[in-house]
Amino acid sequence: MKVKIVMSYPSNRNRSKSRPLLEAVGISKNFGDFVANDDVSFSIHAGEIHALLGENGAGKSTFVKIAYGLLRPDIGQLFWNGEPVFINGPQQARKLGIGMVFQHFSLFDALTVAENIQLAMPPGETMASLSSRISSISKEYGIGVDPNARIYNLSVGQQQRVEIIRCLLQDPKLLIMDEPTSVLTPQETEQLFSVLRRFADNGLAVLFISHKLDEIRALTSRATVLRRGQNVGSVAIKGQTNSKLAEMMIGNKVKNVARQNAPAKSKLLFEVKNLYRPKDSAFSVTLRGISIAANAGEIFGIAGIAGNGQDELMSALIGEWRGADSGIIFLDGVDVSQKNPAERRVADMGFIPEERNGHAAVPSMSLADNALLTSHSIVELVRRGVLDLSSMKAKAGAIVKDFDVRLPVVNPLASSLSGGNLQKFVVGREIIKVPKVLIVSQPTWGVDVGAAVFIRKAMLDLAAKGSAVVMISQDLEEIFAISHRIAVLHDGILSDAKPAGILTAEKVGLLMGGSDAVGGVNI
Amino acid sequence: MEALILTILLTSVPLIFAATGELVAERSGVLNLGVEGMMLMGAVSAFAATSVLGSPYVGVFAGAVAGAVTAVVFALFALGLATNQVATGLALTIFGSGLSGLVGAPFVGRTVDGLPVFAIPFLADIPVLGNLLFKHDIMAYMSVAFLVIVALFLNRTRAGLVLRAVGNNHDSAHALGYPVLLVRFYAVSFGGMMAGLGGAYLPLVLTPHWSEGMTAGRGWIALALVVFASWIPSRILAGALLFGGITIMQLAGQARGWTIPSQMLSMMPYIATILVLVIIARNRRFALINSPACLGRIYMQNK
Amino acid sequence: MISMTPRKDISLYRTFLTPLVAILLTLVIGAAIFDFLGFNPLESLYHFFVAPISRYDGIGDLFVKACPLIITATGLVFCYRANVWNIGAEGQLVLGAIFAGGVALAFPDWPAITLMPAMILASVIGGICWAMIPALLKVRFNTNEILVSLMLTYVAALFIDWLVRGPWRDPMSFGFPLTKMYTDAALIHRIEVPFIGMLGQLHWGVVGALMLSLVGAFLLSRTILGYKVRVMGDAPRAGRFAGFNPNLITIGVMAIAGGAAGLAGMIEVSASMGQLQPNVSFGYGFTAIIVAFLARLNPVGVIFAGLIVALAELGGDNAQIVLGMPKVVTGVFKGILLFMLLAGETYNRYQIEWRRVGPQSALREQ
Amino acid sequence: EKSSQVAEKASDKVKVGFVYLTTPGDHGWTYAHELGRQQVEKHFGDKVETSYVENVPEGPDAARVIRELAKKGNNIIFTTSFGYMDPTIKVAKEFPDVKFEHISGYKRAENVATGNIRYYEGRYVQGIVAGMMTKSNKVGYLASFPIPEVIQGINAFGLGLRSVNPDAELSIIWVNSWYDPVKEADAAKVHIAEGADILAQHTDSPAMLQAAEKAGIYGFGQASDMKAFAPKAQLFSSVNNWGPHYVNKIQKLLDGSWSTGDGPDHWAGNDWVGMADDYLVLTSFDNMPADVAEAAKKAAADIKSGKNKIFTGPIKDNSGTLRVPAGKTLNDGELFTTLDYYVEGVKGKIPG
Ligand SMILES: Nc1ncnc2c1ncn2[C@@H]1O[C@H](COP(=O)(O)OP(=O)(O)OP(=O)(O)O)[C@@H](O)[C@H]1O
Ligand SMILES: Nc1ncnc2c1ncn2[C@@H]1O[C@H](COP(=O)(O)OP(=O)(O)OP(=O)(O)O)[C@@H](O)[C@H]1O
Ligand SMILES: [Mg+2]
Ligand SMILES: [Mg+2]
Repeated sequence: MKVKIVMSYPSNRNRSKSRPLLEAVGISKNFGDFVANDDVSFSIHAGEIHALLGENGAGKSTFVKIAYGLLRPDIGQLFWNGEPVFINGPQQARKLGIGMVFQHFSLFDALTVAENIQLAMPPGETMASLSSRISSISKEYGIGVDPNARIYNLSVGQQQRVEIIRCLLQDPKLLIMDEPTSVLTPQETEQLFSVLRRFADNGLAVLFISHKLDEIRALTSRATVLRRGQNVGSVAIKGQTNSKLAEMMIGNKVKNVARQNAPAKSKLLFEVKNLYRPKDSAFSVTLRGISIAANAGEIFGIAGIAGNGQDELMSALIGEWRGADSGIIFLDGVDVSQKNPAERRVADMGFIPEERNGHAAVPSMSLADNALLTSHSIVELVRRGVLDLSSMKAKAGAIVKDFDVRLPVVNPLASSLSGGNLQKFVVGREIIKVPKVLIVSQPTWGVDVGAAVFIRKAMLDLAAKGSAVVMISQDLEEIFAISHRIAVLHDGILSDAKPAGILTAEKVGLLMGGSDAVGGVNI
Repeated sequence: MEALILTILLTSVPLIFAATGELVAERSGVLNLGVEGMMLMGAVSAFAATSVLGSPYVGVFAGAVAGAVTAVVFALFALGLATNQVATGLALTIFGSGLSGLVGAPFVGRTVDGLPVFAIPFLADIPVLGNLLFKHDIMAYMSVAFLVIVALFLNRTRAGLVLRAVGNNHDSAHALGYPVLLVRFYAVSFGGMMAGLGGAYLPLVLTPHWSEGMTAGRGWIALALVVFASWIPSRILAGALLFGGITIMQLAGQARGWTIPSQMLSMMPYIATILVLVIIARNRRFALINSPACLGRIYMQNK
Repeated sequence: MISMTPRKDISLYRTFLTPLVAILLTLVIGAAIFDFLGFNPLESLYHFFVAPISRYDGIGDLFVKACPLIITATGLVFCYRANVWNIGAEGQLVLGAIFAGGVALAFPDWPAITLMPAMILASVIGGICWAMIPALLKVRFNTNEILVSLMLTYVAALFIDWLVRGPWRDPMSFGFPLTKMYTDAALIHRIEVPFIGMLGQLHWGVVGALMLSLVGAFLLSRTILGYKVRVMGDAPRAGRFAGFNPNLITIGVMAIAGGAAGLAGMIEVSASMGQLQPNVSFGYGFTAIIVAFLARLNPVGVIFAGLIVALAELGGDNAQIVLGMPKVVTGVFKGILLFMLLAGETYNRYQIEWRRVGPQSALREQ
Repeated sequence: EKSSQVAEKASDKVKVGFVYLTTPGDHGWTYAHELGRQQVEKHFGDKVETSYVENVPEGPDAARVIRELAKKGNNIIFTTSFGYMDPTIKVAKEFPDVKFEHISGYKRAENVATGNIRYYEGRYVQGIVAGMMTKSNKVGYLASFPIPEVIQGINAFGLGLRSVNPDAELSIIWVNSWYDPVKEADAAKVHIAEGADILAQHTDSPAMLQAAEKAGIYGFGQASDMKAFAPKAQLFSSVNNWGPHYVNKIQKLLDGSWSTGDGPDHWAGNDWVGMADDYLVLTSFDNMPADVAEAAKKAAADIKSGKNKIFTGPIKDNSGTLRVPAGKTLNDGELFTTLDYYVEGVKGKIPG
């Protein structure tokens, strides 16, 4: 029997020598023949804000799902206040006092806010009493939502609030948050953090998962790092640098990418003139008068919080959505407004949408088939309508080799790749074509540090070769790291672009939050 | 006219049963195209049980059980093994038609005493209305009662909320700890029971016989009705009466010597369904709130 | 607790093995049913599956019976691959028969060399027209094609019924619901096989069916058209991203399925009936759905699947003649076969294992 | 294979095959044929060996099944539904040594004979009973398909009805099926709702009679005696009695005198026979006053004796046009080719 117990050192903030609130011993979990959690031991004390770190697929979500009773460990034991517990399901977890906000929301869009919350409450409470409790807790923490609104009418940020209120209403002793900040503005993030700090001051515990190391250092006191399903240690945050944490996560030193200065006077390659797109459903955003001008050799960053029109803008740029008018989108002077995605690729554009599974790639098809997805209009892989299977394989092989995609089997189904590896394939598939203009959205969303660095470097290299890159990202760190010019998308309006060097995170954050949205930023 | 309306009411009863059941299954996110097969199994079992045991009430029970058991076969494959729901539903219809024929072979040509009429005291004496509404067999009352119960269940109870939640987003329901497959299993079984009752109504009330394939497409009409009703229970009643009305009026028209070809009249319910499908499909907001977003989507339990 | 994990690849040997195992299981269950019904299981299986093809002409009849199924299912494969749930092939088949019949009846003087192509074209157009109703409604209004195509099946059946009883009825048929007999030029003839002679009723339509399946297989797996269909079915958003027009693909696959079904209707009438009558299809459109799934949505598989289902039908008749077994057994058989195949499909795509329930196994020895 | 061939040679039995449209059950069209087959077995005993195939759809499957029966060594094959006509002719060409008997069609060949029953004779008697019994003067009729034998039946009923009751009206509902109990029950209920107090049918299930029984009115059974289903409602049934026909034809085959016959009078076949030869049998007249029963018996006797040929002029159609002048009687051919109208007293118009 092999039980590894990691000693936990009480943090500065929490001096009590008491038993941990939640302790996990020797947790292992396999999916098929894949080991997602390998002998993980872990503990968290009352009053502590504890970070869980790790690359994509390191097993963070798996671990917290076990703690919440959604998954059963193959081996291992959980202790709650020192007592061994078997958590059979979320209901029981909630009864114990564990609340969870999921990485992917767990809301029902056809139902109202109150109904959504009711579903997570023990039965018996009337709707009226629940509604009033919702109002009072919204007031207490300063996060308001209308209990009668239906979820599909809410913005992503508001949906996040519903998730959080739903958790707080349960009076949890331990709050688990799986990447809660990915959809929030810096200001909203700060607001959330103050809620969590108040929470911890009341003697409750928070387990916080994020890829954003700055946030982790700002909020948490201790961090446990998972690597390939194993616990590689718990550390006090104080005195750690981002690069040290990253090194723990991926096991070797991370080289940061450096942005080159964009060529001073270069050719205008990609231009959007006054793009207008009416909303097509209750929960989409109207794009108003969007203009973009990206030069050769430049990365044009578009910051903004999710749900402010990114999806609408991206599909308009790809050509999945086309308005009635011509003269809106130009590639190197050629009007492509009425061209569909395949025709735009022929005109030498490349696209990387945010969602890899089912959008950028077909999960149920092999990589060779997926290689064809964005090059079928560029004849080399298709002859007179007939597929050239061997060229398709060769093409996929080249992408895999050049972009360091790690495969479980030869020519696997796209679904069998981990998120980061599939993202490298999807990015590689476009960059290898060296398009004149590359449009990307969230290129490193949910991708771990190592892969993110690789992908950012590939985009910078492409720009250095004279292409124009338009990057939509909600990750400010990423925007600042590689963009030459930055504009902010808020409520369907794009601010004027400014050189990255003269902008500050605060200023961009304010723009993202909606103040002073239309141009005229006073820097 | 009164007698004609009465006939329309009776013709509608099996549709109300089957469509109400299917509505519950669909609200939980499961598209079971095997209604016809389940109805046939219900019909043959009800008839056989009544014929052998002598009591039509036993027949009602047998029909319900047979429908539910047939639905469980569907559930085992479509839920347990996550098979394609459309194909599984079709398989169920083929299987149910064949099996009901096999089970029913010895009963072809026999007859039974159907369900007696049970007049509700006092109410039945109201002129006109009393005859139309309160002098029926027990199953006719049951069909409406079930419809009301299902409407209340879905909108007023927590279990109903959970069922709708499962149909709206099974991943979220799972994350909150609700047993998606179990909820769906119950919903599908209930749908089967109701289809079985709808089938049982044919030999127990409409005509005391068993013949192969005697449901003659009513299962498919029930499926259309659920869409017609846009997943709202109360509209099932209106829809069933409309469908039943067209069926009967087409016959009455002939009796009155209308010269429209009977085939054209027989087409009416099908064409009407298509029109309704188009009309409701155009109202997106409405569809979003009422149509189960996970309808027909495969959910896999992974623990 | 049952647990399913997606497989990382689709293996070739599993692709071939699972249908075989499914068929075997069906036979075992079938034998049990025969036994239960009081028939000798082995003898029954023999008369069901061996006797019908133990003669040359039986083999010919097998292909004839499979012919409309193979053609229709080949078309349906395209629909289902694209995630378009056309279950109204039965009606499309009827419309094909009507259109071809209209041509045959309107131009009785034409020679085969012009009449045949005209009928083929008409049947394909007829099937396509009928399939376009659900397709266009889906594209335009987002209606559910399952229900629309199904409803139209009933409309088609009533329509041909009206035609052959009304306007198209042969005045010399004394009121019987039949059109005039087709002229010889409108008939599909039997095949004279070298050395063997006539193989039962084997006709040229069968050759057409086999070729159609092979062409279908090539289109689906090796051409950009098939690729579009597959992408659109597996991940519609990725299809739009690739620049494929989802509406065109919906319309395209519906046209392929409708056209094929229509052709099947024409062949069935011209090869076997020689005139229109109220019943031109006997559930071929529905049985073809089973065939498509049995073939695991692969056009070449459709040939084998069509033959297997046809064999079950022939066997059903034979077992009835020889053993007095009720005809409905065939339906039960088909149902079970489809269930088994669907289960096999799950096995093919997912790694299935039983796990012991619960954390009781915690802290188990390693 | 071999042993069965040997067996075939060894026996000098006549093998007889039957093709049925549905499962025989215990009432209706196919059941009547099944009774005929049983009568054949009883009559010939060891000299014949019979077999049947049920549920054979009217299409290419029929040809295959008939061919299969021929291959299995049957000497004479009865195909018992109209839709088997062309398949029978087609297969018969391939088996010149086998005799075929098609029921209810009109196409013949060297080795294909046809046969049918004069159902309309019974319906004339039904019309008389209905005309005398109806109080509402509304009579409902369920019809299957508008083919000659059904039109003949409707018109014969109408003639009988009007012969005793000039105010009575017959309304027709086409069910478009031979056997669909639910739809037949619905149609019967509609007739009742529309005021009919007597029902008749040219469809095969007892559903209509049961509906009549429930509503407390009267009706006529069809093809086989349906009294068991509706003891209080059945006035009488016209029963198809195929046994004599089958026995007759098989006997002729044994004698070597089997022939197809031909000639202009044989529209419905070599054997178009009716009440005179007991091929159509009326069951006992129940649930009716004595005078009505008397009138019915007299009408039946007149038909049997040939005194009443039913379709004898003057006959007007339901728009009042004189179709058959006084004194003229429609011959068999005309019964098939000229009856494209309803006679007086029948509402509506023949569909199609
Ligand atoms: N239900 C599942 N079935 C099979 N494999 C799974 C399942 N869930 C997770 N995995 C595997 O386990 C690995 C760990 O997943 P997990 O979601 O815990 O990672 P994570 O650390 O949360 O990553 P991320 O940072 O991307 O959220 C995944 O890469 C995947 O390979
Ligand atoms: N529910 C599931 N069932 C089976 N396999 C799963 C499941 N969820 C994830 N996987 C497998 O896990 C791997 C990737 O999972 P996952 O999406 O968690 O990766 P990731 O690195 O976290 O990427 P992402 O950031 O996109 O979430 C793939 O092999 C996928 O097949
Ligand atoms: Mg993940
Ligand atoms: Mg995660």
